[in-house]
Amino acid sequence: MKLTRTGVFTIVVALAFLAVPYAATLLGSNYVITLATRVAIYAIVAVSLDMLVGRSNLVSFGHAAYFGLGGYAVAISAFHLANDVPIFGWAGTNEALIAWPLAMFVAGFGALIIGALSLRTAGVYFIMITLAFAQMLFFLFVALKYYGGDDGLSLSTRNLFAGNRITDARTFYWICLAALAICLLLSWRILNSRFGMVLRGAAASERRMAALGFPVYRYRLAAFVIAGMMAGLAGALWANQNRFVSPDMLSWVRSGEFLVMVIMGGLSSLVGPVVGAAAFLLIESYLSGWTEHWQMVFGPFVLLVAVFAPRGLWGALRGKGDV
Amino acid sequence: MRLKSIALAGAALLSFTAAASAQQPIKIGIVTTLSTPGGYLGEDARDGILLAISEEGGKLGGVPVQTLVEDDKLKPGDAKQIVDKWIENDKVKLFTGIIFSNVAVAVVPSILESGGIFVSPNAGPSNFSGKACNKNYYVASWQNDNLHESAGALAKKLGYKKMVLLAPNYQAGKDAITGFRRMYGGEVIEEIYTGLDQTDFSAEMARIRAAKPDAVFQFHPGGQGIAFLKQWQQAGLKDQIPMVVASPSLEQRIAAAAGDAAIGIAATAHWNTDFKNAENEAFVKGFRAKYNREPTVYASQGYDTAKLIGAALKASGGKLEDDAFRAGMMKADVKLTRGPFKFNTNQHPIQDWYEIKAVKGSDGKVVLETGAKVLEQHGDAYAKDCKI
Amino acid sequence: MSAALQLDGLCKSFGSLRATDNVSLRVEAGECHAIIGPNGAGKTTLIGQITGEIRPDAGRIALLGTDVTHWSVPRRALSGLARSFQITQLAQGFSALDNAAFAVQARQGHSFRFLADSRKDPSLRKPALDALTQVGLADRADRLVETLSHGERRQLELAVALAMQPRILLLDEPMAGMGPEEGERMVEILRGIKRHMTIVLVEHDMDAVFALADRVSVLVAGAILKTGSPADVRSDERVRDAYLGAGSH
Amino acid sequence: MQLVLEQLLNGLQLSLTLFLLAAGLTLVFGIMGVINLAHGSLYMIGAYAGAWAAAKTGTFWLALPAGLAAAALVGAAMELLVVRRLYAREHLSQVLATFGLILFFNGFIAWSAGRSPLLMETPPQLSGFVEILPGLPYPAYRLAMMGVGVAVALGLWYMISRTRIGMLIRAGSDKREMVEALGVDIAKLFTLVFALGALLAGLAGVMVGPIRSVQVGMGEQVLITTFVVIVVGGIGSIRGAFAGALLIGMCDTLGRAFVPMLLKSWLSGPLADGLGGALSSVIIYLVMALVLIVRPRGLFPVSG
Repeated sequence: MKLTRTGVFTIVVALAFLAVPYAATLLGSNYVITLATRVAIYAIVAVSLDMLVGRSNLVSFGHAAYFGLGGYAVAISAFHLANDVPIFGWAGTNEALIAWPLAMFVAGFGALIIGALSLRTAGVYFIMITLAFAQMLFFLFVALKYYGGDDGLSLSTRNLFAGNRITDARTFYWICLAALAICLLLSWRILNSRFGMVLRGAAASERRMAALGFPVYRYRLAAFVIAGMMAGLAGALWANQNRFVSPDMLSWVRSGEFLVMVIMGGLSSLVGPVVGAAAFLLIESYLSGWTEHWQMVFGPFVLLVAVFAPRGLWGALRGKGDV
Repeated sequence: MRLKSIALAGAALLSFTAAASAQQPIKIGIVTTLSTPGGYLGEDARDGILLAISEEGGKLGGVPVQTLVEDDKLKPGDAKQIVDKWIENDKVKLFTGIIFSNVAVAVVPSILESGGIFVSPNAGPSNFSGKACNKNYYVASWQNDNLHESAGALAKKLGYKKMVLLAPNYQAGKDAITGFRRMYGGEVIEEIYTGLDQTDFSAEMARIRAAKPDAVFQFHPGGQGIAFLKQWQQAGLKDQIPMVVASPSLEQRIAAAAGDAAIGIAATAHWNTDFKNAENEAFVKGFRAKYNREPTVYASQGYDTAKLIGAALKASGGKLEDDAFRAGMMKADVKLTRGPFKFNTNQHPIQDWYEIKAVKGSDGKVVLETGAKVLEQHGDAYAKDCKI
Repeated sequence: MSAALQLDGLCKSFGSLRATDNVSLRVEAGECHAIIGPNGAGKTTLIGQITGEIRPDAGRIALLGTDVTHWSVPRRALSGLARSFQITQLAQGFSALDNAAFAVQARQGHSFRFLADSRKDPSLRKPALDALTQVGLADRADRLVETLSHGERRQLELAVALAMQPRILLLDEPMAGMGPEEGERMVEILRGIKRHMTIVLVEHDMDAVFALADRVSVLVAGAILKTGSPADVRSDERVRDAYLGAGSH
Repeated sequence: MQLVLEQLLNGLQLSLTLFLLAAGLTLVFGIMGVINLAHGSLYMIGAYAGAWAAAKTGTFWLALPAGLAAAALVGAAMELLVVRRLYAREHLSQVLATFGLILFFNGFIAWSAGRSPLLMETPPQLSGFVEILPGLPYPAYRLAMMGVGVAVALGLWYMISRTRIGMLIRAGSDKREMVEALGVDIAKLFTLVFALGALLAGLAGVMVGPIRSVQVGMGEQVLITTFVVIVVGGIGSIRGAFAGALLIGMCDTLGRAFVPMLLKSWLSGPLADGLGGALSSVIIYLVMALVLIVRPRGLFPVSG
């Protein structure tokens, strides 16, 4: 099999992720791991968002909502556990294998409701309405005094993973990386499946797909829910990494940042969103460390990407025609 | 690639090379809010800290210090990321700068778990003032409730019997109302909760007018507070219904931006520009000279925070791990801009609270004038739950 | 036996414009029924109502004896109505074979299958390839749509509709934009298909219409002016005046 | 009864302010098909320029033209340098690019004007009250704002329905060729319209200066509400923007005014206050959802 440029770069990205813990040992600082964990978590969101924005031509400007719902699901179950009122009457909510799927379910359910309403609209209406719904959830969490309101909610400890503690930075990194790998694999399989073909076909020509007999709305809604669930998983991981959630997770600025990540990396590609998430976090954190007026540099940078590199960094790296 | 900015005071560099004892400077991580509408609070706190350091020639308490400053963007997650970076990469042990409670709540546990020390120049959430207090966590500003307790005490002192209370519909707003009620004791006709980003208060003001209270207490920090004062004046309520606020709703920058609308409003604070003590006069003069603007209460808190850290460093001889640092901190053997100050058992302040009034100054601009003492050596309600 | 397609008193207005004015039409099973009319006669609006993209203001549409007036586009498609588009609506970025495979996939029932690689599924690829063969595009199967010539895309339009294995084929100006040679080729292909399928042919090209149609309906100003055999229509005075006389062809 | 009337006026006043913002945004979208997230930044620029001029000259009446000019100029520059490259692009690129602009403008203002909120006083001529009904005084400034809002609405209506520019605008973004065939320099027209939208945002910015806080980030506080307004009204329709602004402004004000009161009639005090606050902060989103369920393209859908 001939190795394409995409293939080469994919392997480079994968190796970079695998090398992180060794780099940390060399540098004698765990920060590299913390940062790479964050990249992996954001990459999951970016991958899920690309499924909507890149593959399905559904520009969701409220993806942070599902990220936040996932985070809150974990934090709220932990909160109830800590206060001796487990939500569903049983105490296993501190177990990741229960809490994380729960987070995905909650986020997916939110996506189902918001998607069911939003997908009735299209184009710019869709952008605005997803934004507005996310904003509505944001305000709800701000007003939710019982769960900390805008002060957010702290987790006293990370979830247990199959009964094991995952407080160690490396362990947690491997878990997040595995989650990212699974999400990538899943999204790759989904996009080439019958279901994915309908989604992508509808993005190319919605009229055609309807005329062939596909109720496009249902397929899009399903994609919306799947993407929401992935974002929810990322939110659960984020809550675990930071041991903290706040309404800020759902803010519209964060939704905007997720879009920036996806586009910066490159739409409709498997690895692009991952590259985008990494680039975004590194650039933003470098800039804001470099100058307090980081926005004056970062803003134009985002602008330039939008105007001059619509295919993103990955699009510039990879060969033409590769997928 | 070093992802950081080092605001290294030039003087520190000098003393670093010149001093006979080549002591490593103590790194102070200042994570604070510099962007978003809340950016001016962090700016002032940071500048207050940096002023104290530069006055001492790059040292605090005779110990060379090096500061790292970064904008938390008012995002708790980002703040945590910055702190993680400093802990891991730069081995920072001493942190300050956080303005907002929600950022503090997210970040402080990481700092404490890494064995670090945090001295808050502003945020004093109840989360860490009671049962969850910590020996490495100090608050140099106030316990959040103090702000509103003092306002409540002032309202009581002024003899208001029936009041309407307003605050934004989030945690700090609800805490404000709870705090106010604790010391006020009179009748509350109505509690009105406003929105997070609300900029127009005409509906609320009509409700207040209809409720006919003796006075109103409102808590809207920053821009919302400015908008509220302007609209209050415009609705003609300023001359009909007295208003009592806490310091964050009427500090120097708000007064300047609200102009005439602020005049006559009664506030409480633990510091003001016109405090008559040598430290404060020097601070106000130094701040104006260095930054060419009026200091706010946030700047004074930043300055005092630095002074307290200086006292502790002096006592411990520049060692952070030592119990001597904590002893020095708790002793607080330093004169602060706000006057008498000591740490409570939960390492939050015990201090005086004053009535502050906005009046028209000789140059036509609004100035804040200190009035009578409202609370003397006031601590907080949570200290009894704290066992250190 | 019920008609393949029956329209009863369809009306549709856009503001003050009556785009469809009380149209009734019966397309028998097995026939090739052409609908002709000058520009602006309301052909596009009529097609929209038949496929379900446009809701009629009044009237009734029956497909194979079932009232489908309130059915959605996909539901009508699944019940056996296939269409081609006047301006090709192919999925860009996909190969010719992929495009045909979409149709096969739709016919095979719901597509909520998430993991198996659909491009390696012979139950999709084989019928799709058959459809391409039927219109003579088998050797273009793996070419991306955007690299096909205009004529080839028109053929692919048809292949996609055929891959649905419809009961009724609604062709919206299949000859549009074709040169004489390509046009003749298309007529040949359609002549082959017409033997075993009901076709509704909306077309501008009169040669093609008279070569293929069993019956012709003339639509003028939103209303059916005449329905009859090609010879009848050709000799009708009113049709001549309204349409042929004005002479687009 | 008097309270209800006063609240209705408050709602109307908020509606008209929202309309100023929404009109510019919807105009730009309707004609050029561009979503401009940085519309709120233009509002901020108008307010800052106004506050700056007021501080320099000491009068609001010079602040007004300064704010308008600054917003219009920055708007024109934005169109020429950035937005022009985005017409043919997907909404996604537009969202991204204008998101970058927001960051830039916020950073720029903080850097150049400082982070302090600025002072802007009510003009003395308008600082009094007008007794609209016996016993119901209303701030003159707010009445003036309402007057400006109505005047702008009428002006836009006249421009769009009666003038040549209006005709071109009505032709809409999808009929570029037709407009060009009429010998119109479409590039200039677009710059003009964008500047007009910016001007309206700037007008809103200067006018709220005396009653809101002039500070960094003030644009984003109103941006999302403005989006809700134009989505409810039908994106691209000035009429829709007006209707949407009325609906949203009224619902928001009346919600804040009466929902807590209504809740109080069957809930205990503090609970009603808290719940009422939460409910009134999401009420406009609920209204939007309801409208879109019934009419997915807004109250006044624009074809094409």
